[in-house]
Amino acid sequence: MDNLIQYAYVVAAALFIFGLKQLGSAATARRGNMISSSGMLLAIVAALLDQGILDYQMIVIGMVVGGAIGAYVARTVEMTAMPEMVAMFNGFGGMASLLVGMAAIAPGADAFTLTTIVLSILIGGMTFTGSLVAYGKLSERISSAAVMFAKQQMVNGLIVAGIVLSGVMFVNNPDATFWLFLVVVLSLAFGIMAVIPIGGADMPVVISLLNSYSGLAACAAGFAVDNNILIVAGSLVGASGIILTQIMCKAMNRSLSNVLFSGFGSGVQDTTEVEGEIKPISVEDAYYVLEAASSVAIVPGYGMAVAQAQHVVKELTELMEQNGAEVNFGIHPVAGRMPGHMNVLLAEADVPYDQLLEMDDINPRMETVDVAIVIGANDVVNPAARENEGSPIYGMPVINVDTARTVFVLKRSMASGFAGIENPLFYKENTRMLFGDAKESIGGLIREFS
Amino acid sequence: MDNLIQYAYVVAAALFIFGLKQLGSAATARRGNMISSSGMLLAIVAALLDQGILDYQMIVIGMVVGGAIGAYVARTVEMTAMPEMVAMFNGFGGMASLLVGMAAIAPGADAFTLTTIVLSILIGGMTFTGSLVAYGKLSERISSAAVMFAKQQMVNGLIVAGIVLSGVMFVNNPDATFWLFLVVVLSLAFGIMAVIPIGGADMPVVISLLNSYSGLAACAAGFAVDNNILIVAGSLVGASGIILTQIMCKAMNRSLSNVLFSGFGSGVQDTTEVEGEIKPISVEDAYYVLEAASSVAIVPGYGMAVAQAQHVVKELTELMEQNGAEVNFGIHPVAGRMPGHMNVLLAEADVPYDQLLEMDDINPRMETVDVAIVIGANDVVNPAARENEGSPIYGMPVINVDTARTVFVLKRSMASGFAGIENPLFYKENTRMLFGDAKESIGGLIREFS
Amino acid sequence: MRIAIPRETQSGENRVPITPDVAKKLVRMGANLQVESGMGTGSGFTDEQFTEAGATIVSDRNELFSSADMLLRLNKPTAEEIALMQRGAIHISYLDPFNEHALVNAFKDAGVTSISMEMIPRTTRSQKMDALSSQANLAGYVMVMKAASELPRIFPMMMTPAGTLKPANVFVIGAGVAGLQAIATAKRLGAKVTAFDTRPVVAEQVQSLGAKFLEIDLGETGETAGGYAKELTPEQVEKQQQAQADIIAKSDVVITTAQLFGRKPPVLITKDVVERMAPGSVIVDMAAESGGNVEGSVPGETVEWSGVTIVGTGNWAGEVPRDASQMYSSNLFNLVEDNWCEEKKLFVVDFNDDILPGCIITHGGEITNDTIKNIIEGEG
Amino acid sequence: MRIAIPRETQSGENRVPITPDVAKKLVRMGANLQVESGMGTGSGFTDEQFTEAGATIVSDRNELFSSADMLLRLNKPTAEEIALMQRGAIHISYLDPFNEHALVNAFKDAGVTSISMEMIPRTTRSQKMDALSSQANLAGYVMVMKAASELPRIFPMMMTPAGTLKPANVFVIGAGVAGLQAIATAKRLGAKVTAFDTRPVVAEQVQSLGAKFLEIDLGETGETAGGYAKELTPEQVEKQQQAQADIIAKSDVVITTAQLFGRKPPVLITKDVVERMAPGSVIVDMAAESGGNVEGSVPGETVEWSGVTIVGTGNWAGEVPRDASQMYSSNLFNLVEDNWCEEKKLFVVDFNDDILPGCIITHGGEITNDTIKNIIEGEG
Amino acid sequence: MIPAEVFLTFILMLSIFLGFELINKVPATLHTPLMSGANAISGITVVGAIALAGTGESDLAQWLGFFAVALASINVVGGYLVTDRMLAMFKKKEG
Amino acid sequence: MIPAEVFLTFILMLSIFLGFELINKVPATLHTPLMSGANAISGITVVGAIALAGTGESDLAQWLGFFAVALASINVVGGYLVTDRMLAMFKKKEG
Ligand SMILES: NC(=O)c1ccc[n+]([C@@H]2O[C@H](COP(=O)([O-])OP(=O)(O)OC[C@H]3O[C@@H](n4cnc5c(N)ncnc54)[C@H](OP(=O)(O)O)[C@@H]3O)[C@@H](O)[C@H]2O)c1
Ligand SMILES: NC(=O)c1ccc[n+]([C@@H]2O[C@H](COP(=O)([O-])OP(=O)(O)OC[C@H]3O[C@@H](n4cnc5c(N)ncnc54)[C@H](OP(=O)(O)O)[C@@H]3O)[C@@H](O)[C@H]2O)c1
Ligand SMILES: NC(=O)c1ccc[n+]([C@@H]2O[C@H](COP(=O)([O-])OP(=O)(O)OC[C@H]3O[C@@H](n4cnc5c(N)ncnc54)[C@H](O)[C@@H]3O)[C@@H](O)[C@H]2O)c1
Ligand SMILES: NC(=O)c1ccc[n+]([C@@H]2O[C@H](COP(=O)([O-])OP(=O)(O)OC[C@H]3O[C@@H](n4cnc5c(N)ncnc54)[C@H](O)[C@@H]3O)[C@@H](O)[C@H]2O)c1
Repeated sequence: MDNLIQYAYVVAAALFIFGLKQLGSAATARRGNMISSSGMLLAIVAALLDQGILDYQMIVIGMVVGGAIGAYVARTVEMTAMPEMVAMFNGFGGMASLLVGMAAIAPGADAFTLTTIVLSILIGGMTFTGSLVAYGKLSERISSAAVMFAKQQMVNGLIVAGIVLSGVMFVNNPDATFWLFLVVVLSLAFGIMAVIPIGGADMPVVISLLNSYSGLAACAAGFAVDNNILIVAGSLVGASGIILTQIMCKAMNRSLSNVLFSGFGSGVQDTTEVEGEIKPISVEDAYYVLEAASSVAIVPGYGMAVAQAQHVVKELTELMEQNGAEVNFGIHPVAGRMPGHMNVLLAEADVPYDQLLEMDDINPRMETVDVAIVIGANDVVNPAARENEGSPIYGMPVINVDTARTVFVLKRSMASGFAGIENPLFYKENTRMLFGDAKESIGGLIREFS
Repeated sequence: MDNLIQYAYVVAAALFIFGLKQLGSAATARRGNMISSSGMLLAIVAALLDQGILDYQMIVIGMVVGGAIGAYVARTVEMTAMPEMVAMFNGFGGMASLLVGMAAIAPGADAFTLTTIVLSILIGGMTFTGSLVAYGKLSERISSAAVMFAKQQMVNGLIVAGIVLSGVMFVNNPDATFWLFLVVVLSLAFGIMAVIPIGGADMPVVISLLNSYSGLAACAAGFAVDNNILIVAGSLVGASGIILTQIMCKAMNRSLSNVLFSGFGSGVQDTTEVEGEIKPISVEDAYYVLEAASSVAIVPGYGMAVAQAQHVVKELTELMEQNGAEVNFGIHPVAGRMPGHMNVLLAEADVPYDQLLEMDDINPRMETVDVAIVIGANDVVNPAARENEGSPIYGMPVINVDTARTVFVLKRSMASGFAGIENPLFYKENTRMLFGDAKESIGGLIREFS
Repeated sequence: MRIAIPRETQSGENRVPITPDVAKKLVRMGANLQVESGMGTGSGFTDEQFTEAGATIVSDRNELFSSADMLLRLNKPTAEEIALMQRGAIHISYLDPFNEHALVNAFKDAGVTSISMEMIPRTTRSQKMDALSSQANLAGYVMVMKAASELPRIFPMMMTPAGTLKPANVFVIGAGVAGLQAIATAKRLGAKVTAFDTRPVVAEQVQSLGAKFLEIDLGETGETAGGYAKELTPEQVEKQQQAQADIIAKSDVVITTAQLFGRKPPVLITKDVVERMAPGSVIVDMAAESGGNVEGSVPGETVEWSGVTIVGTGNWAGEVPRDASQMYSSNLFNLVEDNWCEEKKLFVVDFNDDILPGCIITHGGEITNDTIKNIIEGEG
Repeated sequence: MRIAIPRETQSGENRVPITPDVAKKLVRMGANLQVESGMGTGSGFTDEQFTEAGATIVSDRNELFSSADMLLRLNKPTAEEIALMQRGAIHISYLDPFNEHALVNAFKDAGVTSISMEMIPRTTRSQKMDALSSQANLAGYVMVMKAASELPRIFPMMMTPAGTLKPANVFVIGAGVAGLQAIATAKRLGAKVTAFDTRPVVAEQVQSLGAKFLEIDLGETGETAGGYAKELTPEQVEKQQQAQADIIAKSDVVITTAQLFGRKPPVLITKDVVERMAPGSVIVDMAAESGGNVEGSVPGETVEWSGVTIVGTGNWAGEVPRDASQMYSSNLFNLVEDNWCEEKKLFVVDFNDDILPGCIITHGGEITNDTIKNIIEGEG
Repeated sequence: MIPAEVFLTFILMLSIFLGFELINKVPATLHTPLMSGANAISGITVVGAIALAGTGESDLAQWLGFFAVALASINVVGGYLVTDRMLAMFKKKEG
Repeated sequence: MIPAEVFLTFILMLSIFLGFELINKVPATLHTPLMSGANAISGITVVGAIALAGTGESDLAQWLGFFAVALASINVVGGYLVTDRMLAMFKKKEG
């Protein structure tokens, strides 16, 4: 019987894996969720058949109560409130791991088990409070602004040190419950401290990260109670959650550490204007940003002509439109090397005329544009014409791509354009350089849109 | 110490996985191989540290002799002889598993262990002889033709039955060495029988499959000697080998069973002409075929115009050319709905004029074409004009795509073209239908070429 | 077989029925080719080129006609020319048999086998002989070029430092062979093209060239078995006129190609619609010579009406005589080759062929084509 | 400020210096706009349109000239017209100051401030006023259309049941503004285009339009600071002629746009090369009016030489007068607006501006432009 | 005998790799449901909790187990249902 | 105590999934080196063989182990070296 249970776990784990895989593609996602949930059912049934179980009453009550609450909430929650709901559920999962960890403390446990117990309490606890804070911020029950105070970093340092210390103490004296409770309390505190300095807009990333943590907590709990399925499922969730978090950060064009620690920093540092630096971006990362963009402005220049990239540009446009984005072209009157150069090429590629906007039409709406893609243009998007009185092109109207949320500049090098002058656009905070032949870069983007 | 060894195995397995992953991309493949080999080194060192080892002499001699032979052969083998070398190495791996399985027989082993021992002997044995036959065929030491004889199927059936029987007998009487040797002999025989009916051209697929088997053999041996690293590495190789085999079959536009059993069948069946059937193909599979093609003819028709697919066609052309293929267009004089319809579109997409061949120029070279891609054309590639005197278009010259090795027909349905007549091309042996809007199908192909 | 190629005499006709390349092929097939001196001048072919191809140059036109077993020509003959021919000779050219009843009767009476290039059936297999299509195709290109020369604007859009030039709006009525090529050419030049045709299947063809199709619900329309448009009822024509008026008024260029095989083309643009167009706009009326789709168009001329230029010069393919000759002579050659008897080196008139019988108008002193026969006898 | 727009009197000139749209903008800026009656006819603009725009229609041409503070024009004036103007008036038009020395002196003596549209410097910022570019751009398009009308063939490739028509081979010499547009237009129409220019940077620009660039090694060539081509040495011209001869002989259409600002254009195609071309081929010589790149081209006319048509009609942009007027008048407006004083409602002649000084030829009774001054005084 | 921890570490390592491979290259539109679905899986703790809640070994452990079961059940049931709702909506939008 | 077979089955299952995920979508040019590299890994039997060859438990087992070690070593060393040679050639072709 016991062996059978174990093999059932193997099957359940396979179902989780299969389910996760199918969740990754729109066509099969719903089926994937079903498969994963049937894995869960199997695992629970197997667990219930365990012959060590002497008393089913508590279990059944717990499951019925929990299940009913979960089902009720899931059914009734507003569509718009889903993200905070996920945060809440996640917190409960973390708490469960904390409790399992505590319950697993048995006299005479070895150091390994005790360590895993501490880990499951620590990770479970911080997942719990962190998720609650995230829930609060998202549902606006607490201010969604990043909360910062002086010495925040020091306080956090102290908490971490406290956790380590009390953890070590507990493992060495498993009977000293004081240390155990210190671990619990500090873990809960740490979850709060870690999330409050992060702004509401970054919460999805935080939830994803906490989700990964709750997986790790389950995994740690699995080690504590010596249960394979917990380890497998937990580490799957842990690993996939981390990846997902990374992807989400990339889609926001930020790094994970930037998301997590920007709050910490800004409370202390004072902001000094720095000369910008060049930030290259890879095709893959550019794709993540475009994939999430809902309005895109393409500004072509002579480089598009040199690369003969008009056909791929057209295709990229179509793909982005299929992805739900609004795409327009901003045509500067002197773009290219002859009047109407861009028109010739874009007409060749069959870009509809009404997608081509004159400079004066596109500039006012540039601020609402998520991503401006500058394809081999340089002089015609040079903000020096607006900002730098000393510039030889000062006063020439240009396309103000720098006012868009994000700017991608596709060119091969840092070389200047026809007018032979430096372009401060390339150094702006919101600019990313996608180096390479424009046709190849765009070809790469097309391939990412699959 | 023993635990340390085990954790070393964990690391070694991680290195294998990482290495395999990197082997999958051209840029990192060589590094991947290094990583994987360092994993192997680690595993071997760990194994040597095992405290159960009493006598290093045999081990060292074995390793030195084996390593020297391997290194010598690998260094000196001709580039062109690599595939057969891989087959040979693979066979040795299989043999090793067989030997390990035999050596693992210990008095008092339980049924599970015995079963895994039988499996490791069986799989290892057939891998060994199968690989040797593959080696022989590839190096032309034995005839590379498919060897077939009457009652082949019956003989094979007998062998399989014998293996099962003797295996079961052995598990039940582990002391009766007769059954053991019967298993060994029959396994070896089965390896030979399985590979001789397969033609030399299909050997790469067979080697890939045998490679997968040798992984499984190692895995079975791992169960037999209760060793994790063997299981992990073996099952990795087993699973990835199967996938690789599948991919290779697809690239040859055949199914695995077709590769393995076509030989068996043809010795017995007599060939009767059957009315062909429609064979649809997926974008992915079409990609594998195109990826391997070195000469491609594109025949566009009215459907390309309807789908406005000219730009994507051009891009696909470029990708195939970058992939080393020679691509030409065959333009039928009445393709489309107005004279020069295809010219207008292809010029718009900037296809160079010298890639456009008239019907009379492309027909003679069609036989040397690996893949003819018919894009929304129908009447102009209808072989009935050549073959069927009753056809209303009999006598009209058409582009003879059916003489190419493989034909892909891209259209949305089985609907007929302008002339409203059936097209026997769609039912030919070498034709694959890629259903869907031409632009989307080609877009899909482009995405596969990444 | 003695095949004669007389010079085309119609004024402004620069095309030739046979080019030196095709002449060579005919000679190789075994024909005895007689070419009238100066025949190729209009398209820039010299007599020497024909001599090199193996043809004999003949200066005496009467001699040429009376000695020929077969004549390959472009335009219809005069009655005098028919009188010169031998009984049993074969005469291949455009004939316009629906209207040229006297000519048909002359052929019948002279016992000449007359083959009309217009009557080549429109099957997939006969396309290589279909001169109507090959010439209409060139006409589509030429009409756009004509319009571009007349228009005081350019076709493509241009966004320049001196402001944005909007693309020209081009509206094409009738998207048969000529209409489609006109659409394609205007599109290529960067114009914004819309088109209309009564045959609903054409919508997809128009879109396949990247142009817009104007949807007008005319009720039941359709095409004949031969692929030609059916004639509209007067109400339908009225409806079409109205539905098109607005788009025409906003167009810079309108090209009409709406013909009805063998019948007078419908008037699709009336004067009041022309008046609504901006001055400087251009209308090209392909059908001007056979009656015109546009009120006010003058056959053979370019006229102005309330500031709008109406081009009705006709003989469109003749504007690019070299290519037009090449295509027409290929069509002729394909027709001859298809009915050539290798051994006897003869053009065989076989009424069991799937193409030929449809385009033979008279043979052996009879009108063999039923449609024509019915029309002529019905009237006579 | 009283701004006068007289009618253009040059024969065949249909462009107008100011369109009603631009007139409206000038009036809104505070100008008192005087338009000669019938000024817009050539481009299809009526007097009413100008009245609506807020201009006054004046019939007396003398009155118009003598009362104006500023004249906006297209072509250079006559000596008599200059005599009519007030001292201190401003006259903006094409002037051809390198050649029209008498005119420049007349301006100087009359104390009129003359501004030459040709002399607008070619900086990035001044492009919106650069009439040479805007008109050359249209010229590029028009020249191709001209060639297409003259050619007895079509431009695009067509694979048809009646055989394959090869694409026309087009060779463009000089890939400046006009040359590039000619390349683009011919490419659009489906021709096979090759181009050559002495400035090596242009190769990439030609390729960016999908055309081929002919590589000729001429040794040291280059461009002036202003972006114009340097004059070649006689040996270099010789070398170029030879290297181009073969490709010209094989071309169906050759378009020459090789000009040298202020100097006589080099002869790039000699008669013997023309003779090597196939009969029916077409050469368009953009520079015909200022001396010609082609031996045998006649300014203002289309002539034939050994079967080759040589088009030298000139005033290319004038063939599409409506678009040409729109662009030229935008250029003028941008120039005026750039130097307009909001408060005083005046055009301010400021010698510290970065654009204006370069194109003022005479001011306050002096020749202010150094280059011109040197040339005229050197000769006088 | 190889201790269980070794196996568990193996399993951990493999699961992590597998998690990586599975999630790479998922389209952005699926990020949220994927996260939610993964979150439901992390409720697997319920299995561990069941064992503890049912042992009856010590009162404290059992009560802890009980709460763990309840909380984890919320996570599991709520997680799967919410994911399904999201995906259902998603499908409608596609169709 | 959970028996080792359970763990091993888990490991088998995970490895198979992982193998699938790793190899999917590998370009055709890499098929042969990949096969060869995987083949080298399958020489891991050497580890099992080492244990057997060194036990000295029975003469037969030890000899079998010895041969297994030798054969597997050929597989391992030859396999890695051949793969490396292929990939080196590959790189040259690319560059
Ligand atoms: N429109 C006209 O009539 C006309 C005529 C003459 C001059 N101009 C002048 O030309 C300029 C036009 O501005 P613009 O922004 O279009 O062009 P631009 O300022 O000349 O910049 C073009 C940029 O494209 C990049 N590029 C070139 N080839 C590329 C390739 N294959 N892939 C990707 N990038 C490539 C170049 O950078 P990398 O080298 O780093 O790739 C270059 O910086 C203006 O200064 C205008 O005054 C215009
Ligand atoms: N060239 C001329 O001047 C001219 C003029 C008039 C008529 N024709 C006639 O037209 C025919 C030309 O032959 P053809 O082979 O070019 O065309 P066709 O025989 O008409 O076949 C076109 C095929 O394209 C497919 N198709 C349509 N839309 C598609 C889309 N969006 N994506 C993919 N496939 C699509 C259709 O099949 P599905 O519906 O299954 O997709 C159809 O079978 C000849 O019969 C010729 O005689 C030619
Ligand atoms: N079988 C073949 O392969 C073959 C060969 C040649 C042509 N065709 C087909 O035959 C058809 C007719 O060709 P055509 O160009 O010689 O025809 P056409 O010259 O007789 O007519 C020109 C076009 O005008 C249209 N038209 C008629 N009345 C109209 C009206 N009132 N308003 C708008 N449009 C009107 C017709 O539908 C036709 O498309 C075409 O579709 C062509 O593709 C087929
Ligand atoms: N700064 C700006 O933004 C700006 C504005 C307008 C024009 N331009 C540039 O100025 C350049 C010249 O413009 P343009 O068209 O007015 O010049 P142009 O009319 O003076 O000359 C036409 C072309 O002929 C070429 N040429 C001269 N001699 C030749 C010969 N022997 N053989 C072949 N070609 C010869 C020239 O190089 C030039 O390209 C262009 O490159 C244009 O892009 C720049």
